Amino acid sequence: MPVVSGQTPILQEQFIKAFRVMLLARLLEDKLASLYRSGLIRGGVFLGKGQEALSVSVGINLNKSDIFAPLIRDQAGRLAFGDTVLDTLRTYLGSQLGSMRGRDGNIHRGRPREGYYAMISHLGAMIPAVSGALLARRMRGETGAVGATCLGDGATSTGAFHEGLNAAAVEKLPLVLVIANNQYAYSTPNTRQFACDDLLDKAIGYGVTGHRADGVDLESCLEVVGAAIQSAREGGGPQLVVAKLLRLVGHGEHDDAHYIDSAIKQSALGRDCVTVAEARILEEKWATAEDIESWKKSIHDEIETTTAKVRKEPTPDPNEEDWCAVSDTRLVDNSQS
Amino acid sequence: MPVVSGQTPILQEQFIKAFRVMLLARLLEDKLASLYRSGLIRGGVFLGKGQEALSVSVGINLNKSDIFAPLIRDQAGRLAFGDTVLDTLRTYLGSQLGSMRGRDGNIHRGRPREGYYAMISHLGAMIPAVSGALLARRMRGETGAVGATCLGDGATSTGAFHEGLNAAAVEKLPLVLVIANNQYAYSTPNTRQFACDDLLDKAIGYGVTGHRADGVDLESCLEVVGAAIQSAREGGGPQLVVAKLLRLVGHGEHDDAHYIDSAIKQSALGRDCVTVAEARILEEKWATAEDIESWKKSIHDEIETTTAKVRKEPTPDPNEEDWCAVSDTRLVDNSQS
Amino acid sequence: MSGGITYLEAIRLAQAKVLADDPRVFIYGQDVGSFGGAFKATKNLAKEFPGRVLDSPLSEDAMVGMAIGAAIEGMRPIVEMQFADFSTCGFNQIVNHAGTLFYRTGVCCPIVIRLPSGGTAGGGPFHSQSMEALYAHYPGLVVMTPGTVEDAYSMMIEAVAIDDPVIFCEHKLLYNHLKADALPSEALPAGQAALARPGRDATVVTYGAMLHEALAAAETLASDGYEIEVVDLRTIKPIDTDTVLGSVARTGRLLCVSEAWPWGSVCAEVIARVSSEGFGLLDAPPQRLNAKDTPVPYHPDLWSSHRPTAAAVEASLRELLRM
Amino acid sequence: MSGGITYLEAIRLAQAKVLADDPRVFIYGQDVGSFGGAFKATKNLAKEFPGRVLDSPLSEDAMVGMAIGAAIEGMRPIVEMQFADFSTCGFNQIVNHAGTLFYRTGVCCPIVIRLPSGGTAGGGPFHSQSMEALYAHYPGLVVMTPGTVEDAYSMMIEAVAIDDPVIFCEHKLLYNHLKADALPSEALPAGQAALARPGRDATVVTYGAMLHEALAAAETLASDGYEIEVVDLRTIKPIDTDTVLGSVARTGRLLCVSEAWPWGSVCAEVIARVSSEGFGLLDAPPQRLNAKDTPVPYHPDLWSSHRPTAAAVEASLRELLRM
Ligand SMILES: Cc1ncc(C[n+]2csc(CCOP(=O)(O)OP(=O)(O)O)c2C)c(N)n1
Ligand SMILES: Cc1ncc(C[n+]2csc(CCOP(=O)(O)OP(=O)(O)O)c2C)c(N)n1
Ligand SMILES: [Mg+2]
Ligand SMILES: [Mg+2]
Repeated sequence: MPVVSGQTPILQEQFIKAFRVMLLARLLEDKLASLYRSGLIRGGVFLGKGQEALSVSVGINLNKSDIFAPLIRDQAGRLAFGDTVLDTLRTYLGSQLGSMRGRDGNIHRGRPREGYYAMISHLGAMIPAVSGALLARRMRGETGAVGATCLGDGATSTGAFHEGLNAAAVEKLPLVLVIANNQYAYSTPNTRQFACDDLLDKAIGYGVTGHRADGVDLESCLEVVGAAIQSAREGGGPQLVVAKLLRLVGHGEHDDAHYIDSAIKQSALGRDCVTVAEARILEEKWATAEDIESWKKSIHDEIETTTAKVRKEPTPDPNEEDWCAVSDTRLVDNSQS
Repeated sequence: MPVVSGQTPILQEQFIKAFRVMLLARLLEDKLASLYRSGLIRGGVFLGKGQEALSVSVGINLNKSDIFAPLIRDQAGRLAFGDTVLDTLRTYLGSQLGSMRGRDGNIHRGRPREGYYAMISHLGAMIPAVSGALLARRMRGETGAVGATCLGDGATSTGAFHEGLNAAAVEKLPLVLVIANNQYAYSTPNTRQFACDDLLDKAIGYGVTGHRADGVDLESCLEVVGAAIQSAREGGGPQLVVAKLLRLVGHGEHDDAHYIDSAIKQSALGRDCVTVAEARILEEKWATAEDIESWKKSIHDEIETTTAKVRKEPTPDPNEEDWCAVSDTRLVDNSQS
Repeated sequence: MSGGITYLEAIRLAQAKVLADDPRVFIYGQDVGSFGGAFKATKNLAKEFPGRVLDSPLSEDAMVGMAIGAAIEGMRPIVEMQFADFSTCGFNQIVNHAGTLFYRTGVCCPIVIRLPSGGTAGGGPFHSQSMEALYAHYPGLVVMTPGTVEDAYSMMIEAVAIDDPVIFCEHKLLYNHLKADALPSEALPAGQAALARPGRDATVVTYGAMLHEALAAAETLASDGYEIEVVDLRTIKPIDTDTVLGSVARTGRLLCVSEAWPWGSVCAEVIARVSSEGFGLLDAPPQRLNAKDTPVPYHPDLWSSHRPTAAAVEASLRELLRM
Repeated sequence: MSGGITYLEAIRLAQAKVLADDPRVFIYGQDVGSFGGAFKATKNLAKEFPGRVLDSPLSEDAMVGMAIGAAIEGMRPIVEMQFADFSTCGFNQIVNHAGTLFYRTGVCCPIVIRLPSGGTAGGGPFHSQSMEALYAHYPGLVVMTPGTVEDAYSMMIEAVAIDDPVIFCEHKLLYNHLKADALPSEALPAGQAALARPGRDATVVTYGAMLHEALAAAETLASDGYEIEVVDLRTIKPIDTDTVLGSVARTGRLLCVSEAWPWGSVCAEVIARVSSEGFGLLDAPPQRLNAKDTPVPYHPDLWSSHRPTAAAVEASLRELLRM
């Protein structure tokens, strides 16, 4: 199966737009890291540093009417799809006003009604959910929508990945599966995770189209992911995108990632996609260093103001909690716990 | 990944030996079917009619010290690996003297201590078990053994298949996975089961060697499966064998298989591997029609005598049953049920 | 048990009705399409409702995951497991995705998962399981266990109407043996237990196929002058504790019967509730009767000793009545 | 809780000991190798025991399936789930393959599956679950729930020695907080409960992290002159019913406490047994205290109301003592 390489020429506007979302994600995650270090965020903090180019390319190429199920490292994709600094901070800081109301946190946030699905931790599980949503749309005669979800190299070893992608392929659903092969699953290297030469080799076995992107090059990501989403939209069935890159942080903020091979860090994979994109902008003279500084400044200000605001917001009150896991109150089990 | 085509010339002896096991399996299954029809077998009866050539090729190419986890349609492979007419009938007829002692039945029989694993119904589940056994052998420094297990086209859609084959590939274990693509999973055709052109296309995605056999041609099956087992034995890692064929009976004896496309029945896939092998033997003058008749006769006699014997054997006595699911009697739960 | 409509046919007709009445409903599962399902519970539905009864790949995890996504989009999928036993392969999606969606996100997950449950002669360890207690333990799921033809029909219709995930445990032993003259026009709502037989000497709380073993035992004991009350839970999550307590208040004696394994079964839960909340109502120790704590054996002679039978229920009741 | 050896270190040392003593033992799981595991329960073991502590792919079903095959071949694998919650993805192999092997074939399945269990502040719905009741419901599995550093050590060693599959539920909250001065040289055998605190006014039956909430509550009530007996089950399948009954015989009052969801939990099972087998011993209705019947909430303030705490145990006990 041929590896499709995108045709559409990257527009300066799209590059800049994507870059600014990457900056927002990067600075927001820096803030989350510092809030975590100062003990203001409880539970884990899992960041996508180094994966912004690929992630933003997914969110930015989707329409509001599409479906997006982001995963662990998709702060950039989330923001591009419509998630906000406000709701991100509310969820991490456990504000009662956040979309998860303190019931779930961090990367598990979402607004399913708006097509922005809230991941469960069990990796691979969102693939069939997005596929089922697309099946539903088709049954109702709604066409033109696509569903995208992201995955890591480790998650390709789950049965959920296999069953979900296969079922989507059988139904020829407009599913775009974007795999960020950041070389490790927590501490486990690719060599202990799979034996194929390239994760893209899996495409043919599912009868889906495979696409390769350069995970540290924003232009490549925008182009390849854009092409994949386009083919899905046009009825090409499931599309598998694989990009190699490196996460430039620990698995979570508790992890120093000492296990990452320094040779890989020194390699092309180890480049920071934000720095690379910034250099490209300056080189192309699409913006000046001053422009970029001012963007960072305004992003910084937005994050600081929002953080201050959210930190004053109420946290969930257990006494107000209805402790009800079903929506139909007639069906609440009356066991005394 | 190149499809390995075996090198060893098929010997008349091996062909005849395999053919006689196929005859034994065929006539034994005919007997099981009639016992089922006359109500003497309780529960389901699932036969491998039409799949004997592929199945026997697995069992016959394994050594006693190897591991074999047969599946639904492997009566021939089981007999070739050392299962007996006696234990088969004991298990189907629920004799207390059978290896499963009436606790489990039919295709779920086995003697794990002898490397002959007893399948659980959940498809795909035996793949990691055989792999783990091979891992154990390697850890103990025991080399040269291989493990084989069989699977249908439908079972390739399970998460267990994916996780099991991937884990075996990562460990480069001597696992031989033989897929009998009989075009249907119960009533579900390949078109509703997977979207790749050929199940062999999955091999590259796992980084394992793929082999294609003609499921109705005994020579092809013996040669290809033999080669696959040989490469596994020599350290080539997991081997995936795919053969197309057709089951010439219902999914179970309760099923008339009306859903099977008559075009497929008429096609080359619809040929009966036993008839084809018999014709080949006569054409090659490896044996005469009289020889074959006498083989059938003695097989028939063995089956009849054994059936008569087993029908007189005791069935399990619930009052003798210890109702103990753990081996350590100190750890039996004393709840009164 | 005269009459013409079987328990299985009631389930098929209920699915036909919801497909006809509600465009959001579709059926997804192995061999449910033109083949009509392993037990024929969807016979002819694919023809009657083109494009709405879909054969799935052999992928329980994906089957449930797909249903969840469709439900988020406003559909009302019914997933058929070929046997309840195979739902272990879709377990994660059921308990961790369907079961948590509403609590976490406020979005409902109206899916129905049909589990052909329970033992049959020769079924063996992997085609006989009663998994209701597993699903009841997890929050966020409704677990139905119809024991009559009427309930099989009305509860299936209600299961599809409910906005929460429903685990629908239908008993294979009742599929073709249990018959009714007509389908019900009205029914008790989900979550309410039924008084299957009134009595005053002892209460048997049960559900599913065991309902009929209990009724048979009650009939036998009636000839000895004992009046046994039989409560059919119908839904085991939630449990209608009030009806159970009401019955025990009348009889003072409780026997709970379930085909499931003992540890943590419906029997344990019901006895715990009655002991905690109705301790004073009990004139004798509450008793339970479950299957043996081993895999369900293949051989019919072993199986019939593994599961509670009318004879076993009768024996337990006589013991309870002596206490 | 002075002293130096943590609950987590005890588990690590126990694994080091069995690796050293028994060549059949190996460890398989995600990141358990040179990284030493998500919680560091296998720290340095890969270096100390080359080739016997293996990183697995992200595949719970395969992890357990591989362990079963290795066990059939005579090995003693220890499988580490990164969190108990993810064992749902290996559920089928655990309950249907490991749990049935001995009964069906007569071949033992000596595997240990380590489940980092229970809630921690900020853990949320998928990193906080207590799954012991699920595994206890299925036949063929032994389920251990150590609540002390000493038991974490001795029960892990015994788990590996046992010829049957053992689900080893270790509580994450105790990993680093709970400390002991020394490792035990001897211990109660598996299947026996321990009298964690003697008393005469009421019995609290519990296990795992809840043991410490119960002991704290008992301590508080002691200052009011109440003598609360605390029974630590240690193993929840099998349950040491005799020890529980013995304690209830002394106190006449029972409160069962578990961090798991209520329906079908250890509390339900224990109360059902005491009510059935020790009805006459009870001077008051047996009571239970479980987590709320919802997913485990992420926010620490919600979480601390979702799970039973010492304060909640104390309140329940005061109520029970008034009955
Ligand atoms: C089924 C399952 N098993 C284990 C985990 C625990 N876990 C969380 S993230 C992670 C590593 C994921 O690696 P990868 O898929 O490569 O994504 P990455 O973290 O590298 O972005 C693991 C093992 C999980 N979330 N789900
Ligand atoms: C996990 C699981 N789901 C469902 C079933 C029920 N089932 C038994 S055989 C079968 C069809 C298998 O088809 P295939 O793998 O092609 O093997 P074949 O029967 O064609 O030899 C199904 C669905 C099962 N055994 N396991
Ligand atoms: Mg990764
Ligand atoms: Mg098939």
